[in-house]
Amino acid sequence: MLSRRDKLYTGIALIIFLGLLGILNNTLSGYHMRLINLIGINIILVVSLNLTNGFCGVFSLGHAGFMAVGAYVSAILALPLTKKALVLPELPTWLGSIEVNFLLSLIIGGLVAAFFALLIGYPVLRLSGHYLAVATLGFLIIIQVLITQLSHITRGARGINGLISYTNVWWVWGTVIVTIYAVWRIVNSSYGRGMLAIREDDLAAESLGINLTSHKLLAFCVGAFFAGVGGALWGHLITVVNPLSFDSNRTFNLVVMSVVGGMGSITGGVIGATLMTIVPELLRNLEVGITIFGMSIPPLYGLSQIILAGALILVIFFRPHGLVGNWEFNWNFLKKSKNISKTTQNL
Amino acid sequence: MDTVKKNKIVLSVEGITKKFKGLVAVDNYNLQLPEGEIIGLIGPNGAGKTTVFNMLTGIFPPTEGKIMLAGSDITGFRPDHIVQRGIARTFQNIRLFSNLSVLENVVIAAQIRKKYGFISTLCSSASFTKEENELITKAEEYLEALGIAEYKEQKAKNLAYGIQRKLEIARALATNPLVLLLDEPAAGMNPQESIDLMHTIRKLKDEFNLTVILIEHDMKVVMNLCERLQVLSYGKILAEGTPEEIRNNKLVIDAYLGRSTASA
Amino acid sequence: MKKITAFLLTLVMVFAMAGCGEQKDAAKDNEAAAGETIKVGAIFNLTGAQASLDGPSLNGFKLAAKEINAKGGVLGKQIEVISIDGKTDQTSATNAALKLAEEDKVVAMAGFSDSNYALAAGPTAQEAGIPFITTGATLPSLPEQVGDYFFLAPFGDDAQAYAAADYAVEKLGSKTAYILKDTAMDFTMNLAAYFEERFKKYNGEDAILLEDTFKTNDQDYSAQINRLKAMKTKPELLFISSGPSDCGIIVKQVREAGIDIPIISGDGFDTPLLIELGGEGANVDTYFATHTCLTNEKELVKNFVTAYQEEYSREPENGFAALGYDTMYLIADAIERANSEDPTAIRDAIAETQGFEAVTGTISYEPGNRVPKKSVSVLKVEDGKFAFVEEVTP
Amino acid sequence: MSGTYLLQNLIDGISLGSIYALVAIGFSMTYSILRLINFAHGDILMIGAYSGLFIMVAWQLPLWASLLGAMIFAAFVGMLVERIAYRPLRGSNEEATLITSLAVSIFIENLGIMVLSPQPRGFAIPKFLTKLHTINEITISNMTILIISLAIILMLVLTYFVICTRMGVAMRACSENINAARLMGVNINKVVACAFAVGSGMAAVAGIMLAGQYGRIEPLMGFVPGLKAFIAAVIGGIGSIPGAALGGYVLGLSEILLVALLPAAYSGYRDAFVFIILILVLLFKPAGLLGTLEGRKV
Repeated sequence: MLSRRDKLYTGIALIIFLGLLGILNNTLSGYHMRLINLIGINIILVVSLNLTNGFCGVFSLGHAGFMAVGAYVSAILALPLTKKALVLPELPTWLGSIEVNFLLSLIIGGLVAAFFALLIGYPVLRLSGHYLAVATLGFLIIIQVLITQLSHITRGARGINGLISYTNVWWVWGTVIVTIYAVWRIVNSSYGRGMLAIREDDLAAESLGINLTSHKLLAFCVGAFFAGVGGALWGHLITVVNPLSFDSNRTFNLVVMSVVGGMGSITGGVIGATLMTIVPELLRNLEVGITIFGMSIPPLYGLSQIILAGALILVIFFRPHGLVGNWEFNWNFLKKSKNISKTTQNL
Repeated sequence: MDTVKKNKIVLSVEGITKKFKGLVAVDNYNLQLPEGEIIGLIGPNGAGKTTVFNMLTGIFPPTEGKIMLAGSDITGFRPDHIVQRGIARTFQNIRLFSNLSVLENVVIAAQIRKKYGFISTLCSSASFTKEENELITKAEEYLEALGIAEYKEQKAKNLAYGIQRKLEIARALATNPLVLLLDEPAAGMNPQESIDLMHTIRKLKDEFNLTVILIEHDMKVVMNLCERLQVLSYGKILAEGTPEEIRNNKLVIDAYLGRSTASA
Repeated sequence: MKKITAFLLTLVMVFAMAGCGEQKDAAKDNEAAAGETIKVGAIFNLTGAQASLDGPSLNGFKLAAKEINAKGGVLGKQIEVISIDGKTDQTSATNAALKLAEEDKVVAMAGFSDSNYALAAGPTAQEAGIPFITTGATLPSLPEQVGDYFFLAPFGDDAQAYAAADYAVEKLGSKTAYILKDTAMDFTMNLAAYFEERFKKYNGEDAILLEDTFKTNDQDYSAQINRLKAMKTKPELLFISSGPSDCGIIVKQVREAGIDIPIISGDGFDTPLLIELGGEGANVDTYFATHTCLTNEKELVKNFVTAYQEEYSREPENGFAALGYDTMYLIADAIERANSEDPTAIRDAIAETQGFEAVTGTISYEPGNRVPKKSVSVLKVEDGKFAFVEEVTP
Repeated sequence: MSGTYLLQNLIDGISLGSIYALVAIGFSMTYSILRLINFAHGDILMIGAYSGLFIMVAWQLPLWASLLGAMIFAAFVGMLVERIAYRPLRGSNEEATLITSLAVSIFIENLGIMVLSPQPRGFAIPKFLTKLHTINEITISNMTILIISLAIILMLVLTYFVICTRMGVAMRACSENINAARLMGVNINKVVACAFAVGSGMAAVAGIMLAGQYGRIEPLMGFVPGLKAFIAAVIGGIGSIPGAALGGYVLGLSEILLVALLPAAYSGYRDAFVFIILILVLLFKPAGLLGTLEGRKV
């Protein structure tokens, strides 16, 4: 629970931030805005992944699978009818004859992803540790195969293209705010404390009356919901989705972002997603050939990935729990007195 | 004995048995526990005491037998359901949520009775805020009761051993149990701390109207605290009776007590 | 904790400043340099799974630029190729296209051998109003899907699949066929579909006896081959729709299993790997339809192969190298004809290209069609080499 | 469906399974000691295959020498990776080591692309290995025979090593309880280095077998077998060496047999079916086929 003062600060910060976004949106180039949007989408994905993997300790590698579900559902639903007839002529008629607005398609995409999470989670969440990781990775691959094979709905390997680029800075950052708010509410409630308890010691948690299955499922489904929404936003940013868009590399990327920032913290998710989106883009600048004293060094493609990997290892060496660990951002640094606030606040 | 007879039986255990791959860990364990009693469960290491607790709390379902709590059958229930029905416990090797604060540890236990739903969590509704505040107040009360309120902001893993033990008891109490199972609460404590603990448990029993089962190796604690004792050996009940009776039981002295009373 | 916050904030700020500073400088440079060179963007997947196709394409592309510059460039200016790695990732591909369009202000872009990535980057170029020519993606509907700034340098899948089917029916006399296709690739799925359509047109609906599938990099095809061996009526032709990475292994395993039926395919087979990996097996009745035959005696082809060898000290790895080379020349030709650096003028000039002689055949765009009408070469493996069989325009 | 058809597919499945088993064993060895999911294991396989090719082509040495050389080189690389990237994190949380191994994998793969070029290369094996035997319409190449028998031999050697040598015993002790082993005077660094060396050596053999069977190597060739090894190790019971071998065979056989026994239209669903089987195995045996469930200690 936030104190009055904290609510005020948060509100002011939000207004300043949104104003800043508005200014940037009008001044920055499309390329830079694209990066800002990608940062936002990654924040949505990583913060929701942190709810499952970090707060609840259910180490899932299936996040890209939920992204895929959300992206495809939303793509099929939001595609204009004229295009749908052209691109997806084999759709079942009820699906081929509806066109929903973008917001609704995002929500439905998220809900379907959450439904898949429920289906797969119910049997699989009784596993733990690496067994669970492999099972969720399996889910991702099954989804990929299904998308590839059910070509009358998904166009198979060809993917669905020509999506309208609905995704803009307001959609993305609006969803970022909703995601962070929702995860923050959950974490600071009995549900979130139950998840934390399960992460710390599932047996003790169960012996204190916490229903393991329902808490894990909740974390998994909420994570999947936002992954689905994030995937849908991504699809409508890139304007084309295909099975290869959501492979194990994407899951691994998200896990890397989450661990680098700090798994057990919303702040960590935000920082990890931001850094790991910007840094590779900046490193691109190293991949141009240079000419020094008449000697030309050809561009070394792959260099940026190598540097990134090295940096990643260094970060983990010095901060194995990520840059911020379990720490959450708060306004206490603005306070002069040293005593910590009365209640257990995480934000 | 007369006072005991008057009270109604809160926990009744009939012949529970636990086999692990053919090995019989607990064989035909019986217990009739009247309300408000403190019963001690003693016996050498590996006698099956903790297994009895694990069966009572649902961690291992018993292979055979029946467990009745306040008149209803809870045999084979999941641990979280059993706590909700009213059996709470502590663990032999402390199992706190070590990265969470002391207060959070207790709030997690207290929230067993929370009523608000998922939607009011997301909306941060009035009922949510009210209940959350109540939970925190309640948790603070339990911390006060065990005299560890001053540590509430600290992470559980940073506490001294004795305080961790107390926190575990506070946490179990916060589930508002009918029956409290304490698994070696005095282990690792010095004599003065043990005596303090004894007083605390007696006080809690009266304050919260508890019924207690206690596993303990410290004979001073057991003999002073318990109204009745059960001695377990090789998974079987070797003897049962008042501390006085047990102290003089030949079988018990041979199997177990002889050594420890001699050394005590 | 405060320290960490401070540290992180500094870090973010440093990165932000580094980023902004760098890009601003680059932007300034661009404006200053705008008069000196003509910038052409190249987005190829130089790392990741597509690297083996796109790498040679970029080499060919750069080689052509070098040759053009040596001869004085276009419109009296040097061509500057700005190449960005697409990393075999759609996000990176679109970022790269945006960067080229907005930061580097290129006048045209080229790249990609796979439609998945062309479909991601193409719309970005389309929106920015910059012509994009895909060097190697052969999906015929691509220009229609992306828009009027998008062109194919190679022929479409339909052309090569028809050529293969025609050859099989007319010259090999095949009446029945078996199809093995890669379901993980857009290209292989289309190729198989076009082949099937044409083959059925000749030999009737039941001409395809069995259709089996695999996925890129499966590496082991024994189950499919065992099924093929167990077929009651043996097909007279195997159509194997695979990409370059799989074709050699498939041919090898098919032949090792003792199956000697003629194999035919599309430009996915146009790779030295077919012979290198297919070994003896590839020498047995293996045909494919592709862009050009690099052992062709044509002047243009010979010059390209020699120049490539000189520049990179190796033979062109595959047909995609030639396609990259042609695309650069195609762009340069259009700029020359447009007599302008304006992307729209260049686009119009590309669309009007007629009879442009290239290594991979003559390129002409018919009005409204941005897939070129090009001849298809049918090749055969003979004594461990590709041998030219015939050139057709289906 | 004829008997020969089934038998042929069985042989092919065992051959593929042998390769998975070899990779999975190495994967499982390092896991059992360090609880480390080593995603870079597949890339060690790639390094092994490339060094094998180099020895055969540059030095014109026979296959056995290239196998041996590749094993030694891969073992060295494996130990180097452990020393540089994993040792500083010993005892750290699982996520940290997981991410480090992912980073190592990205590092090696891209270094491979830079140094070795992304172009696939042919991997020619000596002629006698490509010779085919046909018995009753069942074809089997000398290469397949070599793969199957080499896998068995290596597993026997490994079994001897683990059971009978001092280092093997120390290794088993570490996998039971690394802290207890340390207290008993086992030199943990040595044991871990040895596990990495042995595991990487086996991966190198698998790499050469894979390259020999399919005739092709490329810098990214390790990713899929690495992932499959992880899966095989989990099916068998992660950390159990016989389990990893069994898991490898189960995976190889199910990949081949699923395609063989299902109608052709379902070939594309292979990976989905493989994973459904995997998930089912885990649901009924949550610790894998041969794994022991680390019981809930109370």
